[in-house]
Amino acid sequence: MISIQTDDFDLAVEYRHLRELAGDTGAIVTFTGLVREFHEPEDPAARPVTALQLEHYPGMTEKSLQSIVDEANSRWRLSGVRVIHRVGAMQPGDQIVMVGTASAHRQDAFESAEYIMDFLKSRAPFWKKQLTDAGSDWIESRDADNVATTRWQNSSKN
Amino acid sequence: MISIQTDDFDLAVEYRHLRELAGDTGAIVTFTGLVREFHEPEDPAARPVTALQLEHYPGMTEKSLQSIVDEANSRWRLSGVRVIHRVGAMQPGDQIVMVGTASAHRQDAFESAEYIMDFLKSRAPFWKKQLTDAGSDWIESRDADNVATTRWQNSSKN
Amino acid sequence: MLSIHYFASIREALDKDHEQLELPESVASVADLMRHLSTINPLFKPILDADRKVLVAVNQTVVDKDYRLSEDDEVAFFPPMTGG
Amino acid sequence: MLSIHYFASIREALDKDHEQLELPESVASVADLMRHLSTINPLFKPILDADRKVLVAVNQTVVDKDYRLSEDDEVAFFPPMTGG
Repeated sequence: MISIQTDDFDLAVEYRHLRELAGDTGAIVTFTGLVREFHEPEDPAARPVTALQLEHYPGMTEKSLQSIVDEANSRWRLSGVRVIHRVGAMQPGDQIVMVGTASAHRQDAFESAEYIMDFLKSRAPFWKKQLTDAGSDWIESRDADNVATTRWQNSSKN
Repeated sequence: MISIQTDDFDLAVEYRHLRELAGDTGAIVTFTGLVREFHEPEDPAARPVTALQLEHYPGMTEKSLQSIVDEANSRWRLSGVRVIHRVGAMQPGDQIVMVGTASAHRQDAFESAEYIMDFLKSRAPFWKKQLTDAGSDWIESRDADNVATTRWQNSSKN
Repeated sequence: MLSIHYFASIREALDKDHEQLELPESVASVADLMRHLSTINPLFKPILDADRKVLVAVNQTVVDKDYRLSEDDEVAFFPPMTGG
Repeated sequence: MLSIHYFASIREALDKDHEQLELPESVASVADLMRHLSTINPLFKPILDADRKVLVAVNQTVVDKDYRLSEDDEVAFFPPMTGG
């Protein structure tokens, strides 16, 4: 199940749902992304982020996430997948995103969660704008995120 | 922090602790292992597990887990690591193990959690005995688990 | 009628998030449309000239610049995505 | 005095989890100790003869069979580990 929402989410509730799903689940992996105070801590001129604004493309965002989840379901044997992505205004430390996967086997749960996050980062229409005391700017896509998806091209699991 | 315990654990509590740790955490990964009803579902003669008994080597188990966590901390930049492994009697659906990792970057959080699970599976002194209506037997180590650790030999991250 | 959407930094640069446009005869591909928009809106030109990357989606799927447009397509322009 | 621990299926086969043993003069390595134990305890022989793998830890670290034992070592015998 996929949700795009302004509200915060509760990992415990989502974990409980994944655990209650039918199937002989042996492994549940959750990934949670939090708003960082320093997006590029290596930059000595970086200033602490005071707020983050998350924009999306209603309709296309849901479609993109669904096709990423569908592809994960075709590559790995999963008993459950949960994706929540928040939009709107957030602050450092806030939860932005969660991906949860349940499977009989740990490798399937781990790989599918990583796969979904890799594609969600650079293939789903979300954009982040950060506010610091020096003003506001759009966060640029990281090269590392753009290449992260390429590692899945030659590794169909089954 | 590492715990070997007979009691169940609460993922929500562990997640909250990882989130509250100092450091500009951007990513938290949790892995939870559950007791499966069929350890080898491919085996047509397999019978449903009614109970699982988990034995360990007090002292050595803690040492083994600590050295696995120490190695993970030296390979990846982590702001927090949590490992809980239960021992004693459990039933299908029960939580056996959890690994939680927190980091500035998602790749570090994912890889370190997988690393810890791979080594925990075949290098920490735990043994599982399963009960079915046909009797009890010790679960044999899976070849896949024994080779899973080899993939980390040539991939020091930093 | 084309429906055109702008997001994030591009939306801000154009100071609009959406417009409707009769598909001109001269416009066949996405690249044609981008040239056309630059002609009719001076704010659009620096967006295309800049070395920053502009992505285009048609009917909510990312497409190449040589994608052929149809009447009633939903077109969107946006910078590289930064989810997660 | 060697302190010897047995776990899991090996503990069950021997029907004991622990014993103390004066290190015999003939025993230098772990392999020597295994031969010695087989001699003094008939239950031990099938464990070593079986094609199942037996792991050995000395002072809570897994070692090879040619590891040299010292007086007061803590030795443990167990099957391959199955955590998680």
